[in-house]
Amino acid sequence: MAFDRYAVEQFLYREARLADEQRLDDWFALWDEDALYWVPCNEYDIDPTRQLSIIYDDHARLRLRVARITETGMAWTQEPRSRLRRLVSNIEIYDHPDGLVQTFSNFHLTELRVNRRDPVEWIGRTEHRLRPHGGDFKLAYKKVMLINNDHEMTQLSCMV
Amino acid sequence: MAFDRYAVEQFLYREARLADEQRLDDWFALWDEDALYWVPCNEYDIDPTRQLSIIYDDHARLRLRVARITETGMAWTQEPRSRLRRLVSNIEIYDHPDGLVQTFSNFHLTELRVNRRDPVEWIGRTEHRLRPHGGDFKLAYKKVMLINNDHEMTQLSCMV
Amino acid sequence: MAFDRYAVEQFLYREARLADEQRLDDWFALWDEDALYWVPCNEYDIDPTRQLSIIYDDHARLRLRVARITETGMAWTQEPRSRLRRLVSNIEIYDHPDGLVQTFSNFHLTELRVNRRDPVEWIGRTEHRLRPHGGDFKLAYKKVMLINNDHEMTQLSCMV
Amino acid sequence: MDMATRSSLIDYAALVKPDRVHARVYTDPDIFEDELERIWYREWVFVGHESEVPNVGDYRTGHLGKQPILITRGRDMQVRVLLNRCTHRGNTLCQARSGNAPTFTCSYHGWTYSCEGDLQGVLFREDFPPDFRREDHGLYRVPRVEMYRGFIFASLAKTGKSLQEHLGPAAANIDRFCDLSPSGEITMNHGVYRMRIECNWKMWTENSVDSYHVYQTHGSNVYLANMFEAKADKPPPPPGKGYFGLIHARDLGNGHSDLDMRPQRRVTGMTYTGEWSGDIPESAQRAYLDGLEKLHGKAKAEQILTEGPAHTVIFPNLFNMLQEIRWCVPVSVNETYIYYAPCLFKGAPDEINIARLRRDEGAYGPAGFQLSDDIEVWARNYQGLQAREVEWILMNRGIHQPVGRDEDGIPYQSDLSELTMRSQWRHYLELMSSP
Amino acid sequence: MDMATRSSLIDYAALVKPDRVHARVYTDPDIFEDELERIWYREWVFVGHESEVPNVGDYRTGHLGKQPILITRGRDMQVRVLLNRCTHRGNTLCQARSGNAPTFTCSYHGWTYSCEGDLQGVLFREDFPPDFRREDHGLYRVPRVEMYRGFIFASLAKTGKSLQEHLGPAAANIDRFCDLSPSGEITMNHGVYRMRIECNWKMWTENSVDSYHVYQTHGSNVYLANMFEAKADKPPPPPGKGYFGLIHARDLGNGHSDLDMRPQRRVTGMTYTGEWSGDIPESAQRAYLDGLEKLHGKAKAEQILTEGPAHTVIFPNLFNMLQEIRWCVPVSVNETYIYYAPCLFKGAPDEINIARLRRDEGAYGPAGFQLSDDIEVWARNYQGLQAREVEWILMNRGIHQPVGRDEDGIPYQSDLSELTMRSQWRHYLELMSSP
Amino acid sequence: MDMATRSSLIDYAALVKPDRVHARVYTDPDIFEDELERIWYREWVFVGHESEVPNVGDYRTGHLGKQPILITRGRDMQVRVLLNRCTHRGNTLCQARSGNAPTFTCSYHGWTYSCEGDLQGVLFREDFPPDFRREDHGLYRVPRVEMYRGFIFASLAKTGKSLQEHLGPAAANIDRFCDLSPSGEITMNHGVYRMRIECNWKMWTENSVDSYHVYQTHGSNVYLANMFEAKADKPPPPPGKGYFGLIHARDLGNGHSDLDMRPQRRVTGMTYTGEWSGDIPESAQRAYLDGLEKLHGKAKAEQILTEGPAHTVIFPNLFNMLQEIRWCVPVSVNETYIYYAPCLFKGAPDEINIARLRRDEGAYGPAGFQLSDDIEVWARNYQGLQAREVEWILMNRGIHQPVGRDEDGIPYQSDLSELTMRSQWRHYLELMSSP
Ligand code: FES
Ligand code: FES
Ligand code: FES
Ligand SMILES: [Fe+3]
Ligand SMILES: [Fe+3]
Ligand SMILES: [Fe+3]
Repeated sequence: MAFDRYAVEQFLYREARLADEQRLDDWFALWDEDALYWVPCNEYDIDPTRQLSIIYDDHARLRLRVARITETGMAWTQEPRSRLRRLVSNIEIYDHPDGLVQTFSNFHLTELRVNRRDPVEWIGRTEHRLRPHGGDFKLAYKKVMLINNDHEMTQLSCMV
Repeated sequence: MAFDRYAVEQFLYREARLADEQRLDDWFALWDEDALYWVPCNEYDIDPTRQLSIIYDDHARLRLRVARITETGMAWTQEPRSRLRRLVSNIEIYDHPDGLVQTFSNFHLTELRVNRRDPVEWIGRTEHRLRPHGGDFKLAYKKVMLINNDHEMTQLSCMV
Repeated sequence: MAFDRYAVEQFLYREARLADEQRLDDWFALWDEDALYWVPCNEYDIDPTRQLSIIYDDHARLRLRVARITETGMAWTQEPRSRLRRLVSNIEIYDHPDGLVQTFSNFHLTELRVNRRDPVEWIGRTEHRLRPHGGDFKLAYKKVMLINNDHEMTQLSCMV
Repeated sequence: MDMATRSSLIDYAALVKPDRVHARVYTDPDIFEDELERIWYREWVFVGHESEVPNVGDYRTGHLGKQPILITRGRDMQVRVLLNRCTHRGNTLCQARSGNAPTFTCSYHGWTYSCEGDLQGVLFREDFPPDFRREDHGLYRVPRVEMYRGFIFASLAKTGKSLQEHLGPAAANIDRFCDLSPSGEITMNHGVYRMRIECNWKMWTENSVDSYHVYQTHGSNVYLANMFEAKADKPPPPPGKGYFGLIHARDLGNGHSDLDMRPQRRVTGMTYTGEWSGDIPESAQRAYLDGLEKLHGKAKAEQILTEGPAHTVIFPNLFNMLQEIRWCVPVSVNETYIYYAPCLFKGAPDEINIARLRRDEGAYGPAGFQLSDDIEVWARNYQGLQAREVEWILMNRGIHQPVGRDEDGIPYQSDLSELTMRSQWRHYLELMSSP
Repeated sequence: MDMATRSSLIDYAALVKPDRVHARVYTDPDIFEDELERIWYREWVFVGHESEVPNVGDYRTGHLGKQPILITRGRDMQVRVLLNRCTHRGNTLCQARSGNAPTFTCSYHGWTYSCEGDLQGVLFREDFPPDFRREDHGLYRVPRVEMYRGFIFASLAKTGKSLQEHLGPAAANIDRFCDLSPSGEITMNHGVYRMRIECNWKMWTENSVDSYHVYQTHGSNVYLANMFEAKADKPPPPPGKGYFGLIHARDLGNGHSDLDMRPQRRVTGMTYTGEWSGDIPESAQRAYLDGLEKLHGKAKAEQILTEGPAHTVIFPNLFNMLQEIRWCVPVSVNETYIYYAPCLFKGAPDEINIARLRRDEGAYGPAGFQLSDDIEVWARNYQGLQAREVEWILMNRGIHQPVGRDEDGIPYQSDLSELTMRSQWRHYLELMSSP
Repeated sequence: MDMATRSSLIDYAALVKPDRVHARVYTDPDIFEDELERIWYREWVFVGHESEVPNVGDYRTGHLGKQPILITRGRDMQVRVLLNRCTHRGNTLCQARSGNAPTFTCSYHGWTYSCEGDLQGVLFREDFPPDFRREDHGLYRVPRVEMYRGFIFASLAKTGKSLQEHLGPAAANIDRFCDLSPSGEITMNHGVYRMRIECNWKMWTENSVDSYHVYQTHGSNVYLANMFEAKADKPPPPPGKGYFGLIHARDLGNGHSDLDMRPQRRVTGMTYTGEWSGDIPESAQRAYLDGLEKLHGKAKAEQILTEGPAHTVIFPNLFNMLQEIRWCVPVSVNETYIYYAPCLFKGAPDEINIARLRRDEGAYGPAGFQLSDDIEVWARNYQGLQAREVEWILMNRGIHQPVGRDEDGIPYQSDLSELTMRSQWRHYLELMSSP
């Protein structure tokens, strides 16, 4: 294998930590310019040109998603911020064309809001594609297959 | 240690993935002929000749368990199939007699049914015994200690 | 890095297992004399000289915490004992001053009581500080940042 | 609004008709409350088996309706059913599922009760009024507890029919279950499946004697069986109902009923040993038969083997079949706990008892090839009733056919009549309409 | 207490005033039950779009109020709305969200129904009484189902106003939505956002035509937009309401209303193509316009583009705007399911349809920059009503201003009047107070 | 059914007897609703401490009964209790637990209120009727708010007894708590344990002055303490109740009560400083004592130290003891939120305040060696009441003994009488039976 397993794992953990701790500017800085942040809707695999996604962000829209929370103070879903903590596990790593490293992993993210009695749980599988970049990685692609993407759900305003 | 830790972990992740994605024929193919798939009832450690188990499948019965779902179209608990995703963690690996590799790990499996509002969570600890087999492993034994095996539970039709 | 990643991970898994299986005397034996077992209240980072903690145990008080359960038979919260199982994941490891190894990890602990219908879930992030000790480690410091430490919660009588 | 008022508002005869029942009897929380009062807290209810508390001081906790109970074996070897509630300020006394304890001490203020339920110790007894008598504050004993072959029944009504009267001909079904043991005794302390189902308790009771659902609900098993028989070149059963058509659906009175398979077994020649003969070594089979013959004599033993165990529901909550005792506990109008416990033959060879366990695991329990689908189908049964534009549930199969009397004088129709369920509802209507 | 008694106890006129409503109409479970009876199980309710079941045998499950339904396309190409409930013992028949099936077989006892709802197969039909007729036991067909441009509406009342009467001038709003497609047809089978909101359903209905909330609830979007416009050196909109002040809030009768943006669009010169022109290649724009002109003629096409889609609520549960069809399903007094489905233009270039999807994702859905905040604000709306010391919810904005008639004769006030909500409540009061 | 009707149906005198109460008062949801009306939304209720909002613009959210509140410090330095509910359409205004904000802006339509609750900004004010006056739409101010030594009490009744009248002799207990601070002031802004308990709120209120439960519920602590004392060769306390028997259980009127430990302390010679002396450096102890003597004079200081803090419940929801202020909020008939906050001495050496925190952590909070068991025992208390065949909860300890008057003229019995709880129930019956 062409990848350093430990480095890949630590990148995934770092990404998780930055998202959990709502360090969203730092989290956004992990992304490369050709970013695709994709959360399909209804099914795990859809054709995004004919079917709806929950999130289908390129780099520009992702910047807006982050800025809405960090800059406006009016993203009510995150005012006050949710408390977040996620487990990332079952990491499987593959070589991917163009020198990318592809990983699949499962996650269990708990979201707790100050004005809600019970937490919300976000559970699913993630595909990451990492681009080696100066001894570290840039995030080129993240696809999140939520287990409940075809169930009635509440709002999703944290970075899943 | 006589085992390749990474290979063992990847085997466990693969097993989890095949079960989660309901690729049951592939999952079944992981098992060796002397399979024992055991889910004790009421306690973690029981004498299966005097006490009831939730599952106590040899290879033949396990084949039936899988065929019931994949071939009959009438296993209503899995029509339509559940959506599944599990985290496998805390992997501890030991040498086991007869060249087997023994692992213990904890899991958290979320099951979501199309006709249910809320998911079911299956949580517990698993003992796997793997038999090295041509650069890979065969699954000889899997014992699943469900945390709720003495609590009133719903049906268990996914591969836990 | 000065630490053996695998050994550190296995120590964390062992600690989790001893706590999960309520082998509390063994669990207590993991701790070093200068132990601090800290679960902050209300926020993740507080000044414990001015703000309340949920747990702020030195070695002596921790001994009492364990003895209350193992010796008195009257710690009703643990009579009968809870069933516990936790996933420890996202392990990040750092060198720490004085030769200690510092780790951060996320956990998801499920607690099931015989006289309760539903489990309680404890979720959060843990900082461990381990002191190398004869080929193994001693636990010098454990800080548990519960996601719900500012929410109305039930009693916390297991070792989180 | 108190119970009496609430209940008098419900016209049960308008909801329970001879050939159909109204969906409301399954979904109305007021009716559920009323049932607690008129059925669960008055009638004979199955609560456990004495083999669960074989020794002095043994106990098992559970529920009678929604009330927490404690089944204990006293120093006089008597089995009692006590409310698991301290008489001081009401705390549950015992938390564990089962165990052995000479006394129970309340965790609130330390009052201590004997395993017979007597109040033994009151901390600082001297602070209580002089007319405070420990004798007045023992645990509440369910006033009527009777056993039949180890099956424990309890009734919260101080007076009423005896258990024997209540069981009537259904007692013989319990006999058939126990007589298969070479010692005449079965034990129900080998684990239990605890399950929660998402439906009203009466859907469970009905389903338990509903042979009509086997073809579809358990179609996957039929499918697999046919698949194997086809491969084995075995002759398929008669088309249509197969041998099922020979079964009798019987009305045993008091809401009890069974699916009497004896007519079928006589035709197919199936015997109890034949059911598992493939798996059991010759010697164990022989030892088992010897025991049976020794106990019953050869003729009776053969009859017992041919007739096999009964498949019977004893209203409201006991279901006895094959190797299992099953019972239900109502939780709320839309949730029910069910308990399925395999029973072993005391004194039988291990191989036979192991076969009973393995068979149980294959079909029943949360992961069983049959019960798992029942659990799903029960949930669909309850969900569908939300479609309240359709008001009635049909219960009319075979209602036009004559009701025969079998050799025991028991009313029956051929299997696949809904006679069994109709007998439950007739009794239900009586109980719910009585003053 | 039965529905009639319960309902007659509630004096709705005391709770719904011209300028305010009492918090209890959102929080009282008895009122919720009453609404099911008087609105959801009587009035025309939106249930889906025919493009969801384009082919024979296609089906889609859902709910009409709380009752499970099955929308099917029969072999006669007719769309039916059936209760998803087996007529035998009540089980839900079909579990999947959608699919194609020539028949539906119940998993309990195997009764089989055609996709038109006819009972086709009864296992062991011969066991049922001779007067049992399959024709009497088909799936319950919702008695009145009508479509308008593919929008399917259903009413459980056997008689009543036609859909056309019910829609009245609101039909034209649906026209505006569909006429933007170069084929005149839209398709609603490209996925759907399924969401649960923690509030009473009427809070959703109100909010959908509440333009007052845009400034604050969606302030983050305004903020970001201004930020970008500032950077782009664009002239800011007029101060205060900006161009919003030109919008008309209209009362379309029968509880329907809209925010009519045409007056605003005429002033700003915004046209439908202009809204996305940046993203779409010239050729695709041209092809789209050509299609439109071919269908409607040049003048009408230009009018359509200038007017754009409507923003309209059709009482009680349809909300049609921009590229979306939205509807709600009441779950309980404090929970509502909402479904937001983007519609694509049949026959339009892919680039245009893709742009519709991408726009949808940006603003709506659980992670949309607008809807996510609505979801939070709805929850706060319900939570606040626990402060029951304050009894009233205000609905009086613009109530003092004259109500005009626009060129279509429709009563309106300038935008940012709460006329739209008042028109909902007036209709609500009528429905809830009728005998 | 409205509240008045519902309430008039309940005969509280039949449920609350001098020596026992009926289980229904803890489990009936209608009674819970009635209590909201007659106790929580009428009587003086503890809501917080002014040290939580020391500065202008500070706020803290919470609940008065089930109604969301906002405690604020206005620009006039006055503490107000406002309903956290926008007067426009009812949204909760503020979501955070606490903070500082000069104004509150509603996230729905942007109405803005000052921290005094005045409506300051209405977006597009001009669209509202001319007779719309901002003055009429300020946040609802809880009509009566009074403080006693920083303890904030609120009453939703517009008129009634003053706080001073309400507290009566219980005020002196608050004094004892505060007088231990060398500045005479305590601060309650050092974190708070937020806990949910699975029982009716009155079980918490009772337990708080129930010394009888200490031996068993907290038996693990007694056990460990004895273990250590045995090892330390200390003389064990007198057998039986030990020194507990000296405590007075007092009835302070209006439902308030305490366990007066002063008689015990006088005998054992325990003083407040002695309780922590081991841990605190000499110099800090000296500084603390100096402060106390400076404030109170030597004699009074010594009295304060000897008497120590009170252990008192002020009905319905305040419990003040050792270093803690505790209060409860009713959530539903079977759930209660409880808040336990350690208070520090303003002006005391850090070492002493740290010792207060560490002691708090040892015993209280979700992981405390005492409170964790209380939480479990409360749940068992509620669970047991499902055994409804037993109807009564006993409250008769010591009822036969004479009631004395102590030197302050306050009725008391020796400790381990249930006088304290009986005084709660007598007051409860008065409140619930009043017209
Ligand atoms: S409640 Fe059992 S001893 Fe008081
Ligand atoms: S319930 Fe559908 S076939 Fe019986
Ligand atoms: S609800 Fe607060 S401003 Fe409208
Ligand atoms: Fe079945
Ligand atoms: Fe909105
Ligand atoms: Fe206590």
